[in-house]
Amino acid sequence: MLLTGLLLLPLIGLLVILALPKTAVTAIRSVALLATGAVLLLSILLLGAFRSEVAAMQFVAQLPWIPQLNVSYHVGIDGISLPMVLLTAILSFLACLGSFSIHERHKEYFALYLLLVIGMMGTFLALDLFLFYIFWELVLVPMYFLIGIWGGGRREYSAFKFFVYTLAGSLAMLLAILALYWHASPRTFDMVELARQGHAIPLALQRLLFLGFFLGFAVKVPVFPFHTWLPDAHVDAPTPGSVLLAGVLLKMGGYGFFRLAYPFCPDAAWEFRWVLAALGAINIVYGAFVALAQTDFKKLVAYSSVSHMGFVLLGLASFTPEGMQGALLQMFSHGLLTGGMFLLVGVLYDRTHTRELSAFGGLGARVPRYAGLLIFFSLGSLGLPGLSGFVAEFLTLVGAFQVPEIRWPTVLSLIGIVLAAAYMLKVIQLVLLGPLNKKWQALQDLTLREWLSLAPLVVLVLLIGIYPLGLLHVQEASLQQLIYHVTGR
Amino acid sequence: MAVRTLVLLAEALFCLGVYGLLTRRHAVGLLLSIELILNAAALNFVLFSRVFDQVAAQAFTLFIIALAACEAVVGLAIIIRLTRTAQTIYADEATVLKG
Amino acid sequence: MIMPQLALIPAFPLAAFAILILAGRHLGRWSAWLAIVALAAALGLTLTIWHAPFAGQPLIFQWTWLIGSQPWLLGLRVDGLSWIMLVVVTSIGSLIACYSTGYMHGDPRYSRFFAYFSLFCAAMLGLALADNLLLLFICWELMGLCSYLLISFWFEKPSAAAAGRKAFLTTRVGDVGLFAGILCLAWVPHGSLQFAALPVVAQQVATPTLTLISLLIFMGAVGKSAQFPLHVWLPDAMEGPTPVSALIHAATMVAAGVYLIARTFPLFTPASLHVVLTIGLITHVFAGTIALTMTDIKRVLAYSTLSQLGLMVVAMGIGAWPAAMFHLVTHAYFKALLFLAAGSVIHATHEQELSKLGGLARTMPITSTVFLIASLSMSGLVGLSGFWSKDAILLAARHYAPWLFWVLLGGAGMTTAYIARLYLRCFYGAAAPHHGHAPHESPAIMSLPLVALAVGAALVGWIGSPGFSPFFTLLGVHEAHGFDLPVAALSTLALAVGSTVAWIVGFRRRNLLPAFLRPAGLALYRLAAHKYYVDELYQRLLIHPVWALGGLLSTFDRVVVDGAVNGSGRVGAWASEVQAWIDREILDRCVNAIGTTTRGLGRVMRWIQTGMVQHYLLMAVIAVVVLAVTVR
Amino acid sequence: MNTAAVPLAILSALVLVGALWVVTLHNLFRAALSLGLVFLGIAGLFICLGAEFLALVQLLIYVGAILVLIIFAIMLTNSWQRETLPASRQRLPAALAALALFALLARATWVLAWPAQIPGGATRLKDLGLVLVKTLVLPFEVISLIFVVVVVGAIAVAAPRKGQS
Repeated sequence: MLLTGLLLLPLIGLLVILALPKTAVTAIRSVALLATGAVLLLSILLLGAFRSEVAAMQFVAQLPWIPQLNVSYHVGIDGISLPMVLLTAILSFLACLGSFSIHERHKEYFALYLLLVIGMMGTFLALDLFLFYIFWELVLVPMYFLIGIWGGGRREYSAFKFFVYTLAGSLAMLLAILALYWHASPRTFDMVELARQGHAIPLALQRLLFLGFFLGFAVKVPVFPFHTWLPDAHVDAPTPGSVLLAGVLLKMGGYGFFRLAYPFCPDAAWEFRWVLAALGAINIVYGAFVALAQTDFKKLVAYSSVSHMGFVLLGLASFTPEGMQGALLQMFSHGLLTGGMFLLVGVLYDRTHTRELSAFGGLGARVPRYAGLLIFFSLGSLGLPGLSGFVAEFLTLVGAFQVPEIRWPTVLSLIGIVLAAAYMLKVIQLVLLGPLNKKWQALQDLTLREWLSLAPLVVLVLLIGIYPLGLLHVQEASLQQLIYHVTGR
Repeated sequence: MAVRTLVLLAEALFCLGVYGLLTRRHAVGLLLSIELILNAAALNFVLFSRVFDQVAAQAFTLFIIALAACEAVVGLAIIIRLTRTAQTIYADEATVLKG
Repeated sequence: MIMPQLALIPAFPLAAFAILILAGRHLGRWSAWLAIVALAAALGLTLTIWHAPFAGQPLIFQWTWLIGSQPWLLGLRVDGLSWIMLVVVTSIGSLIACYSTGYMHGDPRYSRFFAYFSLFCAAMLGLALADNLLLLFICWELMGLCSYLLISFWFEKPSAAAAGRKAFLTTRVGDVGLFAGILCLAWVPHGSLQFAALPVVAQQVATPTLTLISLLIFMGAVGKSAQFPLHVWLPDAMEGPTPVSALIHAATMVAAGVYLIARTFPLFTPASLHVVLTIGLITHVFAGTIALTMTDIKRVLAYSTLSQLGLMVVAMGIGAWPAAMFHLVTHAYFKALLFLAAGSVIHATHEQELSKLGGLARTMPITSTVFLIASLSMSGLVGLSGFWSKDAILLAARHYAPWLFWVLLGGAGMTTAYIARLYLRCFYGAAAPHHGHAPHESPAIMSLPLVALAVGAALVGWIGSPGFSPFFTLLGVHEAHGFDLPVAALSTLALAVGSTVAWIVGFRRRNLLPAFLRPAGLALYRLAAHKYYVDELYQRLLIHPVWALGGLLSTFDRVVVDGAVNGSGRVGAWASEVQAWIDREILDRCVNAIGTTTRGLGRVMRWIQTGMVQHYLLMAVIAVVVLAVTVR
Repeated sequence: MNTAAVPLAILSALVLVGALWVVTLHNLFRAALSLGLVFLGIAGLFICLGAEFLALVQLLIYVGAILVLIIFAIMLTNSWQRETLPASRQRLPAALAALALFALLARATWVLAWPAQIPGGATRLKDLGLVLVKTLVLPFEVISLIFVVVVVGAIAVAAPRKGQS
């Protein structure tokens, strides 16, 4: 019931917005904010009611939908999806607050926005592959319009690239899903049931299935060399779009590995772990190097996402409790940190209408609060202990390092840590330090609304950095079960 | 004989109503034709109520009269509306439905 | 003994940081006092638990931080070693904080300075208290952050901003080594991150692995303590405010590397100790020579710090870790004092070029006196702190290898030479012309800490002097070395020679070299004055290539990877062009035929669809009739 | 031909003629008046069939209310001033269709066996009332609901919109 509420609340908000006249901007904004706020509240309730010692699905709701195909409306959460649901709820609320700077076509914007929220939530809640695929694809449509209509720069190109690229990946996934469906006996889209049959699938088929899933998720994560849609989409998306894109959409890829690829083709996943680790290391180092060379603020943050998501792959490849915990935590932490970074870029862009790093300089003296937050999130991104990024990266690396097969990729990815510091300090230096650029003499510091949309992220990043146990306990049981499922250990 | 005659009378009334409905160009004319059709039905109801000794049929006549009143009111409202907006009261000049 | 209140020691400055960062703007000058009180409270708390370390019973407080296949504990631990560090950090820290209230007076980011200062102290105290490598690493990184923030404190100056970044990145290279060491240590069989477990680990693990681990850990120390290959950041770090240089870049943080080696000393194998010794020796000599040529007060002191840290690392390398720790403590006092006195000079004259200073002994008597005390202490005048600690190292070196003893003795002479040169040129000779007001003694709030530190710099060595050595008791070492007269005599001789040379060459500007050696001497001087071109070398060999690689990969990303995507898009577009032709020319014809037919039908139907209700009605009636007739 | 058939025949003729006028007269006002004639005839027939109450209602509502309403509408829309209406273009097909329909219905009626005489007697008003509130209570209520809807709807449709005079 609670989970259905997570889907229904934004839907109700969407319907109300559709019924409101175009000109009632304040009402539209408040309805969207209320809907996402209610989702946030509900997900916090969920966290309170969640029993972390249970590895199985909780709050399950199941209704037959297309009985002829054995398709049902089937939702539930476990320790793997709960953090993602929380992340989605938090970021959609904060990005909704950040959406107040949208100046045109409010009604369409917020309607699409809520549709996006439904899609993201549904992806993390669905326990039926059919439903999962619908939600997965549902996300694309509003995001396409958000980038294409409210974006900047080459927005049509970027939106189209994003759409086609992701869709192409999803098709591979769809093939895998259908193959799974035909292979299962009795035919079913039930993810729990399919996971139970995972080991029964012949290895050759598992490899193919894994490849299909991999392509679908690799585009989303994104994994090198499928990442080039990401900088374009990020740069041209409106700020809230970038926040959700980096904060949630990328996580859908990582989540896919946890929820689909690993349970359904466990033996293939075990076999391919070194590939994942190698790609993860490449992501980390390559993304960091490319980020180092960027001159556009948003592009730099986008490539830093590529680098950071590499840790997710590395952790996933380890099949150790530490590594998997780290990978999942990295997804959560990266969502918070990059969300904050993009919000900050957006704040600056709203005021100056440029994202060229070299156009700034010395803002630290003019806008101290902004500077403080930018430094905070940069430090989080470069993995400063005490903030969430460090915990996640530490766990990932510790977990990956103990597996002999993937030790060298792990060692390689240590370079990424130095490079992360290099590009993040470059940002700080170019934007905040040095003599003040005369052009920005009258720059305004953070407004209350911007401050409100960032403060919760700061608190969460600190909280996870200092006391990660809370979240780790939530994830532990389900991850242990997953590891046991795949490795038998 | 009388029963059959009266039934035939009602049928004639009905067909005249249909004819009016098809030919009247004035909207009020249409309304008049519809009243004819309704009255034909009412006549039949009363006749059969007597023939088959069913009181309920008469009740239905009452309903018909009531509905006729309703229909007249709504029809007239529409006509007044039409004269105001479309500046026409001729049914075949209001061709919004034309494909 | 379990004591949760241990957490309070770093918590005081941490709380001060939190308050200052959030509400510092409204506190004004009270922000300084908040920081001082917090540090003083930490000092007080440290002093109240003195009995436990002396009794050899460590105080411990542990909690679970992470979970995985095993719980990852963090913990605090007070034993002799950490207690010493705590006392050093809190005492020097609070004195420097007092001093800073005067030095930073009127700065627009006054409270921000004390916020960072408090955070640094919290991190340093946490590092000293850490009972395992993980917490140590966390605090280690936080210190690096504070160092970065404080070096770049006056970030409007591009050089300060660049220096901060350089410091952070250079130390980060070392930190990655330390991190890798931690990873290895966590997953070797029987591995553990707890310091208490390290001796056991050292027995269980194979020697090559152990060498690797210890060298990786040493890499962290090299970065933080600015040892030879990674030393380049420390001189640049002098861009920060002088109290920061005193606390972080002289007394405490840079010494953390030495502390780390002392903590993990059981892991070091003979092979890795050789590396440690080599690195330390190179740094000691090489930084000393550079210090002889520098003309900026703070840079002389910075290279002097490098050299002294090198000396400590040498002591570590020969296995004399208690002596190294001893030197760490005495060095903390006298070097902090030197920096603060230099800061006092800079504060008074707004000048830090040696050529523009001189004759300050008359106008700044207190500063001049304490500077002399600190210099003599560092040079190792018998009875002062520096003497005792340097003596301990020299003794150990003599036991290790005679050649090392002589090299270190030469180093001691060099130390005296550069500090005497600095002192003489700064405080004696002709007074340099000053713009504006004449130099004056610093206010009491700055000079009182100077005096207090001077007492420390003079006397703190006595805790490790032969015959009375609570210091070594604290470290649990009982092989107290005796007083060795020849060593003491030789080191005094080195002091005398060094100061004489400084007087003649450095102060009176006489060239003592014979004529035929002068070109060589000049070349050597140039080499040292340019810091052996290490910065330039790194720029060429490391930094440029990394940036170039970034640019290259970025282009690769845009042209090749994205090009492949767009290319496949283009191929798809081309294929669809072909298909479009087929569609247009063949399929469309068929479709169009259907379309035309439909349209014709539609035209007929359109005639029927008049839109007139009566028309439709007529149709309906006819239809009814037709149906009634036909359908039976 | 018995005596009872005489009023029936007269009334029938009245109704037929009236109806013919209603659909054929060009002057709408006169057509409306002819409709009154039809109503009167029907009411007479009701009396002959022993449904006096219904006859009364027929007179009251149809003649008294609906017809008056229609005449008002004709006057309001000024239609009565136009003496002749342009003839409809589908009079012939409509007449043919209507005749065909009548032929169809008449044929169906003709072949059925009808009782020779209309049974005598009158409906008791009490029975009618009982039927209304017992067996047919639901349609009765629905009708009342429809009234409300009609009233509201008529006002909404006919009321002048904002911006219109």
